[in-house]
Amino acid sequence: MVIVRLSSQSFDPAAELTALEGTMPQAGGIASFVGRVRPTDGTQALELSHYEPLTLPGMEGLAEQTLARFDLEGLLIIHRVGVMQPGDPIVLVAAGARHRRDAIEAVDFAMDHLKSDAWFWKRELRADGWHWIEPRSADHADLARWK
Amino acid sequence: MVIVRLSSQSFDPAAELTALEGTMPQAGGIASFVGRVRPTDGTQALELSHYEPLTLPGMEGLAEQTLARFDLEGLLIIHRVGVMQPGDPIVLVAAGARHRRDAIEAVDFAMDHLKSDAWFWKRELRADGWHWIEPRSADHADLARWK
Amino acid sequence: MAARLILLGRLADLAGTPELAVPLGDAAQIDWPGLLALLPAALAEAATGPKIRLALNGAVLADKTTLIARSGDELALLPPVSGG
Amino acid sequence: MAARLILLGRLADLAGTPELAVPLGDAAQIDWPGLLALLPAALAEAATGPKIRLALNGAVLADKTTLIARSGDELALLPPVSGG
Repeated sequence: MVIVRLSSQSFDPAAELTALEGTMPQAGGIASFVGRVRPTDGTQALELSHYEPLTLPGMEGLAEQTLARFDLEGLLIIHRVGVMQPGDPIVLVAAGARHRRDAIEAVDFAMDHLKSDAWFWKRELRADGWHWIEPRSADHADLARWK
Repeated sequence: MVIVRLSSQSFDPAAELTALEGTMPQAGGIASFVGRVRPTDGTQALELSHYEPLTLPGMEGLAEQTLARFDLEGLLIIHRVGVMQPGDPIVLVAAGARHRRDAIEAVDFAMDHLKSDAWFWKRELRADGWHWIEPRSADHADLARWK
Repeated sequence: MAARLILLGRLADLAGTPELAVPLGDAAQIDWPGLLALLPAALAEAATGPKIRLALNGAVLADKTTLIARSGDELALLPPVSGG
Repeated sequence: MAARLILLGRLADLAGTPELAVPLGDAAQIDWPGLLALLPAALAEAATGPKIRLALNGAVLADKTTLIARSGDELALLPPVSGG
Protein backbone atom coordinates (compact mmCIF):
# COMPACT_ATOMS: atom_id res chain seq x y z
CA MET A 1 0.00 0.00 0.00
CA VAL A 2 1.13 3.55 -0.72
CA ILE A 3 0.06 6.21 1.76
CA VAL A 4 0.97 9.90 1.41
CA ARG A 5 -0.53 12.29 3.93
CA LEU A 6 -0.23 15.86 5.14
CA SER A 7 -1.35 15.96 8.73
CA SER A 8 -2.38 19.10 10.60
CA GLN A 9 -2.67 17.09 13.82
CA SER A 10 -0.27 14.97 15.82
CA PHE A 11 0.06 11.34 14.74
CA ASP A 12 1.36 8.14 16.30
CA PRO A 13 4.33 6.80 14.28
CA ALA A 14 4.20 3.34 15.90
CA ALA A 15 0.51 2.91 15.05
CA GLU A 16 1.02 4.10 11.46
CA LEU A 17 3.97 1.76 11.03
CA THR A 18 2.06 -1.22 12.40
CA ALA A 19 -0.83 -0.45 10.05
CA LEU A 20 1.50 -0.29 7.06
CA GLU A 21 3.20 -3.56 8.00
CA GLY A 22 -0.15 -5.33 7.92
CA THR A 23 -0.68 -4.32 4.28
CA MET A 24 2.48 -5.92 2.88
CA PRO A 25 2.88 -9.57 3.84
CA GLN A 26 5.60 -10.05 1.20
CA ALA A 27 7.85 -7.39 2.70
CA GLY A 28 10.70 -9.21 4.41
CA GLY A 29 12.07 -5.89 5.62
CA ILE A 30 10.53 -2.63 6.76
CA ALA A 31 12.68 0.46 7.25
CA SER A 32 11.41 3.63 8.83
CA PHE A 33 12.48 7.07 9.91
CA VAL A 34 10.73 9.36 12.37
CA GLY A 35 11.77 13.00 12.67
CA ARG A 36 10.77 14.77 15.88
CA VAL A 37 10.95 18.28 17.28
CA ARG A 38 14.13 18.41 19.33
CA PRO A 39 13.96 20.10 22.73
CA THR A 40 17.44 21.54 22.21
CA ASP A 41 18.64 25.12 21.69
CA GLY A 42 15.79 26.47 23.75
CA THR A 43 13.25 25.67 21.05
CA GLN A 44 9.78 26.16 22.51
CA ALA A 45 7.76 25.33 19.41
CA LEU A 46 8.19 24.60 15.73
CA GLU A 47 5.82 25.59 12.95
CA LEU A 48 5.70 24.08 9.50
CA SER A 49 3.76 25.89 6.84
CA HIS A 50 2.93 24.59 3.41
CA TYR A 51 1.33 25.76 0.17
CA GLU A 52 -1.69 23.66 -0.64
CA PRO A 53 -1.38 23.63 -4.47
CA LEU A 54 2.23 22.42 -4.32
CA THR A 55 2.89 20.54 -1.12
CA LEU A 56 0.74 17.40 -1.32
CA PRO A 57 1.17 16.98 -5.12
CA GLY A 58 4.92 17.32 -4.52
CA MET A 59 4.85 14.59 -1.86
CA GLU A 60 2.84 12.36 -4.20
CA GLY A 61 5.41 12.96 -6.91
CA LEU A 62 8.18 12.04 -4.47
CA ALA A 63 6.36 8.81 -3.60
CA GLU A 64 6.13 7.96 -7.32
CA GLN A 65 9.84 8.66 -7.79
CA THR A 66 10.70 6.51 -4.77
CA LEU A 67 8.56 3.62 -6.02
CA ALA A 68 10.14 3.89 -9.48
CA ARG A 69 13.65 3.80 -8.08
CA PHE A 70 13.41 1.02 -5.49
CA ASP A 71 11.70 -2.36 -5.51
CA LEU A 72 9.10 -1.80 -2.78
CA GLU A 73 6.04 -3.60 -1.45
CA GLY A 74 4.71 -0.50 0.28
CA LEU A 75 5.54 3.10 1.14
CA LEU A 76 4.29 5.55 3.74
CA ILE A 77 5.02 9.28 3.87
CA ILE A 78 3.34 11.38 6.55
CA HIS A 79 4.38 14.98 7.17
CA ARG A 80 3.02 17.32 9.82
CA VAL A 81 2.07 20.92 9.22
CA GLY A 82 1.10 23.48 11.85
CA VAL A 83 2.54 24.21 15.27
CA MET A 84 4.36 21.42 17.13
CA GLN A 85 5.89 21.04 20.58
CA PRO A 86 9.26 19.48 21.46
CA GLY A 87 9.01 15.70 21.15
CA ASP A 88 6.16 15.80 18.60
CA PRO A 89 6.70 13.76 15.43
CA ILE A 90 7.20 15.89 12.31
CA VAL A 91 7.67 13.29 9.64
CA LEU A 92 7.40 9.54 9.22
CA VAL A 93 8.71 7.67 6.19
CA ALA A 94 8.48 3.89 6.03
CA ALA A 95 9.14 1.45 3.23
CA GLY A 96 8.68 -2.29 2.96
CA ALA A 97 10.61 -4.42 0.49
CA ARG A 98 11.57 -8.00 -0.18
CA HIS A 99 15.22 -7.06 0.33
CA ARG A 100 16.43 -4.84 3.11
CA ARG A 101 18.59 -2.42 1.15
CA ASP A 102 15.68 -1.36 -1.04
CA ALA A 103 13.70 -0.53 2.10
CA ILE A 104 16.55 1.33 3.82
CA GLU A 105 17.62 3.28 0.73
CA ALA A 106 14.05 4.23 -0.13
CA VAL A 107 13.65 5.81 3.31
CA ASP A 108 17.01 7.58 2.97
CA PHE A 109 16.05 8.88 -0.51
CA ALA A 110 12.60 10.10 0.52
CA MET A 111 13.91 11.81 3.68
CA ASP A 112 16.65 13.66 1.79
CA HIS A 113 14.03 15.00 -0.61
CA LEU A 114 11.53 15.93 2.11
CA LYS A 115 14.27 17.78 3.95
CA SER A 116 15.35 20.14 1.21
CA ASP A 117 13.26 19.50 -1.90
CA ALA A 118 9.64 19.53 -0.71
CA TRP A 119 7.32 22.50 -0.25
CA PHE A 120 7.56 23.14 3.46
CA TRP A 121 8.73 26.15 5.42
CA LYS A 122 9.91 25.69 8.98
CA ARG A 123 10.32 28.18 11.80
CA GLU A 124 11.27 27.77 15.43
CA LEU A 125 10.04 29.72 18.41
CA ARG A 126 12.87 30.65 20.78
CA ALA A 127 12.93 33.00 23.74
CA ASP A 128 13.51 35.93 21.36
CA GLY A 129 10.78 35.02 18.89
CA TRP A 130 10.27 33.05 15.69
CA HIS A 131 13.22 32.14 13.43
CA TRP A 132 12.90 30.73 9.91
CA ILE A 133 15.05 27.65 9.34
CA GLU A 134 16.72 26.97 6.02
CA PRO A 135 18.28 23.60 5.11
CA ARG A 136 21.85 23.07 6.30
CA SER A 137 24.47 22.70 3.58
CA ALA A 138 24.70 19.05 4.66
CA ASP A 139 21.06 18.65 3.61
CA HIS A 140 21.85 19.86 0.10
CA ALA A 141 24.87 17.56 -0.07
CA ASP A 142 22.69 14.64 1.06
CA LEU A 143 20.19 15.39 -1.69
CA ALA A 144 22.92 15.65 -4.33
CA ARG A 145 23.90 12.01 -3.67
CA TRP A 146 20.83 10.85 -5.62
CA LYS A 147 21.36 12.92 -8.78
CA MET B 1 19.98 3.92 26.01
CA VAL B 2 21.74 0.95 24.43
CA ILE B 3 19.80 -2.31 24.34
CA VAL B 4 21.20 -5.54 22.86
CA ARG B 5 19.09 -8.64 23.22
CA LEU B 6 18.85 -12.20 21.96
CA SER B 7 15.23 -13.26 22.14
CA SER B 8 14.02 -16.84 22.07
CA GLN B 9 10.42 -15.63 21.97
CA SER B 10 8.47 -13.41 19.61
CA PHE B 11 8.70 -9.68 20.24
CA ASP B 12 6.68 -6.62 19.24
CA PRO B 13 8.85 -4.24 17.17
CA ALA B 14 6.45 -1.29 17.56
CA ALA B 15 6.45 -1.59 21.35
CA GLU B 16 10.25 -1.92 21.50
CA LEU B 17 10.66 1.09 19.24
CA THR B 18 8.28 3.21 21.30
CA ALA B 19 10.13 2.25 24.50
CA LEU B 20 13.49 3.22 22.95
CA GLU B 21 12.13 6.56 21.74
CA GLY B 22 11.14 7.46 25.28
CA THR B 23 14.74 7.06 26.47
CA MET B 24 16.30 9.61 24.11
CA PRO B 25 14.57 13.00 24.19
CA GLN B 26 17.51 14.60 22.34
CA ALA B 27 17.13 12.32 19.33
CA GLY B 28 15.63 14.40 16.55
CA GLY B 29 15.54 11.33 14.32
CA ILE B 30 14.93 7.65 14.88
CA ALA B 31 15.62 5.14 12.12
CA SER B 32 14.64 1.52 12.33
CA PHE B 33 14.64 -1.71 10.39
CA VAL B 34 12.52 -4.79 11.03
CA GLY B 35 13.31 -8.05 9.27
CA ARG B 36 10.48 -10.58 9.10
CA VAL B 37 10.04 -14.14 7.93
CA ARG B 38 8.74 -13.90 4.37
CA PRO B 39 5.89 -16.21 3.39
CA THR B 40 7.40 -16.66 -0.07
CA ASP B 41 8.97 -19.68 -1.77
CA GLY B 42 6.78 -22.03 0.21
CA THR B 43 8.68 -21.34 3.43
CA GLN B 44 6.74 -22.93 6.27
CA ALA B 45 9.09 -22.03 9.10
CA LEU B 46 12.49 -20.53 9.73
CA GLU B 47 14.93 -21.51 12.46
CA LEU B 48 17.82 -19.44 13.70
CA SER B 49 20.41 -21.13 15.83
CA HIS B 50 23.21 -19.42 17.71
CA TYR B 51 26.26 -20.31 19.78
CA GLU B 52 25.93 -18.88 23.25
CA PRO B 53 29.63 -18.05 23.89
CA LEU B 54 29.90 -16.06 20.65
CA THR B 55 26.53 -14.71 19.61
CA LEU B 56 25.56 -12.21 22.30
CA PRO B 57 29.15 -10.98 22.89
CA GLY B 58 29.38 -10.53 19.11
CA MET B 59 26.18 -8.45 19.07
CA GLU B 60 27.48 -6.35 21.95
CA GLY B 61 30.71 -5.79 20.04
CA LEU B 62 28.70 -4.73 17.00
CA ALA B 63 26.75 -2.26 19.14
CA GLU B 64 30.02 -0.78 20.41
CA GLN B 65 31.36 -0.47 16.86
CA THR B 66 28.13 1.21 15.73
CA LEU B 67 28.22 3.68 18.64
CA ALA B 68 31.87 4.47 17.92
CA ARG B 69 31.20 5.12 14.23
CA PHE B 70 28.02 7.23 14.38
CA ASP B 71 26.89 10.02 16.68
CA LEU B 72 23.94 8.35 18.38
CA GLU B 73 21.64 9.08 21.31
CA GLY B 74 20.50 5.47 21.57
CA LEU B 75 20.70 2.09 19.88
CA LEU B 76 18.57 -1.04 19.98
CA ILE B 77 19.48 -4.45 18.52
CA ILE B 78 17.11 -7.36 19.09
CA HIS B 79 17.60 -10.66 17.27
CA ARG B 80 15.36 -13.71 17.46
CA VAL B 81 16.63 -17.25 17.82
CA GLY B 82 14.56 -20.42 17.61
CA VAL B 83 11.75 -21.42 15.27
CA MET B 84 9.67 -18.69 13.65
CA GLN B 85 6.60 -18.62 11.41
CA PRO B 86 6.04 -16.50 8.29
CA GLY B 87 5.37 -12.91 9.34
CA ASP B 88 7.27 -13.19 12.63
CA PRO B 89 9.89 -10.50 13.28
CA ILE B 90 13.46 -11.83 13.15
CA VAL B 91 15.47 -8.72 13.85
CA LEU B 92 14.91 -5.13 14.93
CA VAL B 93 17.59 -2.48 14.77
CA ALA B 94 16.79 1.10 15.75
CA ALA B 95 19.01 4.12 16.27
CA GLY B 96 18.28 7.61 17.49
CA ALA B 97 20.49 10.57 16.67
CA ARG B 98 20.45 14.34 16.59
CA HIS B 99 20.89 14.24 12.81
CA ARG B 100 19.02 11.87 10.57
CA ARG B 101 21.88 10.48 8.52
CA ASP B 102 23.66 9.17 11.62
CA ALA B 103 20.48 7.30 12.57
CA ILE B 104 19.85 5.89 9.09
CA GLU B 105 23.46 4.89 8.45
CA ALA B 106 23.81 3.28 11.88
CA VAL B 107 20.84 1.02 11.12
CA ASP B 108 22.24 0.21 7.67
CA PHE B 109 25.67 -0.59 9.17
CA ALA B 110 24.33 -2.78 11.98
CA MET B 111 22.01 -4.68 9.63
CA ASP B 112 24.76 -5.43 7.13
CA HIS B 113 26.86 -6.88 9.95
CA LEU B 114 24.01 -8.88 11.49
CA LYS B 115 23.24 -10.33 8.08
CA SER B 116 26.63 -11.81 7.27
CA ASP B 117 29.01 -11.10 10.14
CA ALA B 118 27.18 -12.22 13.29
CA TRP B 119 27.03 -15.69 14.81
CA PHE B 120 23.68 -16.95 13.56
CA TRP B 121 22.78 -19.92 11.41
CA LYS B 122 19.50 -19.88 9.52
CA ARG B 123 17.51 -22.66 7.96
CA GLU B 124 14.14 -22.76 6.27
CA LEU B 125 11.53 -25.47 6.34
CA ARG B 126 10.06 -26.13 2.90
CA ALA B 127 7.82 -28.91 1.67
CA ASP B 128 10.89 -31.11 1.13
CA GLY B 129 12.50 -30.45 4.51
CA TRP B 130 14.96 -28.07 6.14
CA HIS B 131 17.46 -26.05 4.06
CA TRP B 132 20.41 -24.12 5.47
CA ILE B 133 20.63 -20.56 4.17
CA GLU B 134 23.96 -18.89 3.50
CA PRO B 135 24.32 -15.14 2.88
CA ARG B 136 23.75 -14.01 -0.70
CA SER B 137 26.76 -12.51 -2.48
CA ALA B 138 24.87 -9.20 -2.26
CA ASP B 139 25.08 -9.47 1.53
CA HIS B 140 28.86 -9.78 1.40
CA ALA B 141 29.05 -6.83 -0.99
CA ASP B 142 26.86 -4.78 1.37
CA LEU B 143 29.18 -5.57 4.27
CA ALA B 144 32.28 -4.65 2.26
CA ARG B 145 30.97 -1.08 1.87
CA TRP B 146 31.95 -0.36 5.49
CA LYS B 147 35.55 -1.62 5.35
CA MET C 1 -9.57 42.72 -12.29
CA ALA C 2 -6.97 41.36 -9.88
CA ALA C 3 -4.71 38.42 -9.18
CA ARG C 4 -3.75 37.07 -5.74
CA LEU C 5 -0.21 36.82 -4.48
CA ILE C 6 0.45 34.25 -1.72
CA LEU C 7 3.54 34.82 0.41
CA LEU C 8 5.22 31.84 2.01
CA GLY C 9 7.70 31.47 4.86
CA ARG C 10 9.75 34.50 5.76
CA LEU C 11 8.28 36.46 2.83
CA ALA C 12 4.95 36.56 4.67
CA ASP C 13 6.76 38.05 7.67
CA LEU C 14 8.47 40.57 5.44
CA ALA C 15 5.17 41.67 3.92
CA GLY C 16 3.32 41.51 7.24
CA THR C 17 0.62 39.44 5.54
CA PRO C 18 0.30 35.99 3.93
CA GLU C 19 -1.58 37.33 0.92
CA LEU C 20 -1.71 40.46 -1.23
CA ALA C 21 -4.19 41.50 -3.90
CA VAL C 22 -2.49 42.39 -7.18
CA PRO C 23 -4.48 44.98 -9.13
CA LEU C 24 -4.06 44.44 -12.84
CA GLY C 25 -5.07 47.83 -14.24
CA ASP C 26 -6.26 48.43 -17.77
CA ALA C 27 -3.98 45.90 -19.43
CA ALA C 28 -5.78 43.15 -17.47
CA GLN C 29 -2.46 41.36 -17.08
CA ILE C 30 0.81 41.87 -15.29
CA ASP C 31 4.37 40.76 -15.93
CA TRP C 32 7.29 40.26 -13.51
CA PRO C 33 8.59 43.85 -13.54
CA GLY C 34 5.01 45.04 -13.12
CA LEU C 35 4.53 42.77 -10.12
CA LEU C 36 7.76 43.89 -8.47
CA ALA C 37 6.72 47.53 -8.94
CA LEU C 38 3.55 46.90 -6.91
CA LEU C 39 5.30 45.22 -3.96
CA PRO C 40 6.62 46.93 -0.83
CA ALA C 41 10.30 47.71 -1.44
CA ALA C 42 11.74 45.16 1.00
CA LEU C 43 9.56 42.40 -0.40
CA ALA C 44 10.35 43.36 -4.01
CA GLU C 45 14.05 43.25 -3.25
CA ALA C 46 13.80 39.83 -1.59
CA ALA C 47 11.65 38.52 -4.46
CA THR C 48 14.37 39.18 -7.01
CA GLY C 49 16.83 36.90 -5.14
CA PRO C 50 17.87 33.77 -7.06
CA LYS C 51 16.56 31.46 -4.33
CA ILE C 52 13.03 32.85 -4.46
CA ARG C 53 10.77 31.00 -6.86
CA LEU C 54 7.39 31.91 -8.28
CA ALA C 55 4.36 29.69 -8.84
CA LEU C 56 1.46 30.52 -11.13
CA ASN C 57 -1.74 28.61 -10.43
CA GLY C 58 0.09 25.85 -8.62
CA ALA C 59 2.91 25.37 -11.15
CA VAL C 60 6.40 26.61 -10.33
CA LEU C 61 7.83 28.73 -13.13
CA ALA C 62 11.22 27.68 -14.44
CA ASP C 63 12.03 31.38 -14.90
CA LYS C 64 9.97 33.79 -12.83
CA THR C 65 10.81 36.72 -15.10
CA THR C 66 8.64 35.15 -17.83
CA LEU C 67 5.50 35.70 -15.72
CA ILE C 68 2.29 36.85 -17.33
CA ALA C 69 -0.59 36.80 -14.80
CA ARG C 70 -4.25 37.50 -15.59
CA SER C 71 -7.37 38.13 -13.59
CA GLY C 72 -8.16 35.43 -11.06
CA ASP C 73 -4.68 33.89 -11.24
CA GLU C 74 -3.00 32.79 -8.02
CA LEU C 75 0.67 33.67 -7.70
CA ALA C 76 2.92 32.44 -4.91
CA LEU C 77 6.37 33.63 -3.91
CA LEU C 78 8.34 30.67 -2.55
CA PRO C 79 11.46 31.11 -0.41
CA PRO C 80 13.91 28.20 0.12
CA VAL C 81 12.14 25.22 1.59
CA SER C 82 12.91 23.33 4.77
CA GLY C 83 10.97 20.23 5.69
CA GLY C 84 11.38 17.11 7.81
CA MET D 1 40.08 -36.77 29.93
CA ALA D 2 37.95 -35.31 27.15
CA ALA D 3 37.02 -32.09 25.42
CA ARG D 4 33.62 -31.22 23.90
CA LEU D 5 33.03 -30.37 20.27
CA ILE D 6 29.93 -28.27 19.47
CA LEU D 7 28.64 -28.47 15.89
CA LEU D 8 26.73 -25.53 14.49
CA GLY D 9 24.41 -25.11 11.53
CA ARG D 10 24.69 -27.69 8.76
CA LEU D 11 27.64 -29.35 10.48
CA ALA D 12 25.27 -30.59 13.19
CA ASP D 13 23.12 -32.13 10.45
CA LEU D 14 26.17 -33.71 8.87
CA ALA D 15 27.24 -35.27 12.19
CA GLY D 16 23.69 -36.20 13.17
CA THR D 17 24.29 -34.53 16.56
CA PRO D 18 24.92 -31.02 17.91
CA GLU D 19 27.75 -32.18 20.15
CA LEU D 20 30.51 -34.79 20.21
CA ALA D 21 32.83 -35.88 23.01
CA VAL D 22 36.49 -35.68 22.04
CA PRO D 23 38.58 -38.27 23.94
CA LEU D 24 42.08 -36.94 24.53
CA GLY D 25 44.00 -40.15 25.19
CA ASP D 26 47.27 -40.35 27.09
CA ALA D 27 48.71 -37.08 25.80
CA ALA D 28 45.81 -35.26 27.56
CA GLN D 29 45.68 -32.87 24.63
CA ILE D 30 44.73 -32.88 20.97
CA ASP D 31 45.76 -30.85 17.95
CA TRP D 32 43.91 -30.13 14.68
CA PRO D 33 45.06 -33.23 12.77
CA GLY D 34 44.25 -35.30 15.85
CA LEU D 35 40.75 -33.84 16.03
CA LEU D 36 40.09 -34.44 12.32
CA ALA D 37 41.19 -38.05 12.73
CA LEU D 38 38.49 -38.59 15.36
CA LEU D 39 35.64 -37.15 13.29
CA PRO D 40 33.30 -39.05 10.96
CA ALA D 41 34.80 -38.79 7.46
CA ALA D 42 32.15 -36.48 5.97
CA LEU D 43 32.41 -34.12 8.91
CA ALA D 44 36.21 -34.16 8.85
CA GLU D 45 36.19 -33.31 5.16
CA ALA D 46 33.74 -30.43 5.67
CA ALA D 47 35.74 -29.14 8.66
CA THR D 48 38.86 -28.63 6.56
CA GLY D 49 37.01 -26.23 4.22
CA PRO D 50 38.30 -22.63 4.28
CA LYS D 51 34.89 -21.24 5.30
CA ILE D 52 34.65 -23.39 8.43
CA ARG D 53 36.06 -21.72 11.52
CA LEU D 54 36.96 -23.12 14.90
CA ALA D 55 36.36 -21.64 18.34
CA LEU D 56 38.19 -22.68 21.50
CA ASN D 57 36.44 -21.77 24.75
CA GLY D 58 34.40 -19.03 23.08
CA ALA D 59 37.24 -17.43 21.11
CA VAL D 60 37.44 -17.92 17.36
CA LEU D 61 40.90 -19.08 16.28
CA ALA D 62 42.56 -17.01 13.55
CA ASP D 63 44.05 -20.26 12.22
CA LYS D 64 42.25 -23.45 13.20
CA THR D 65 45.28 -25.60 12.39
CA THR D 66 47.06 -24.12 15.43
CA LEU D 67 44.58 -25.80 17.79
CA ILE D 68 45.76 -27.36 21.02
CA ALA D 69 42.81 -28.49 23.17
CA ARG D 70 43.00 -29.87 26.68
CA SER D 71 40.63 -31.60 29.05
CA GLY D 72 37.42 -29.68 29.71
CA ASP D 73 37.90 -27.36 26.73
CA GLU D 74 34.90 -26.49 24.55
CA LEU D 75 35.51 -26.53 20.82
CA ALA D 76 33.00 -25.34 18.23
CA LEU D 77 33.00 -25.83 14.47
CA LEU D 78 31.38 -22.81 12.84
CA PRO D 79 30.07 -22.87 9.26
CA PRO D 80 29.34 -19.62 7.36
CA VAL D 81 26.88 -17.49 9.28
CA SER D 82 23.55 -16.10 8.12
CA GLY D 83 21.55 -13.80 10.33
CA GLY D 84 18.89 -11.11 10.04
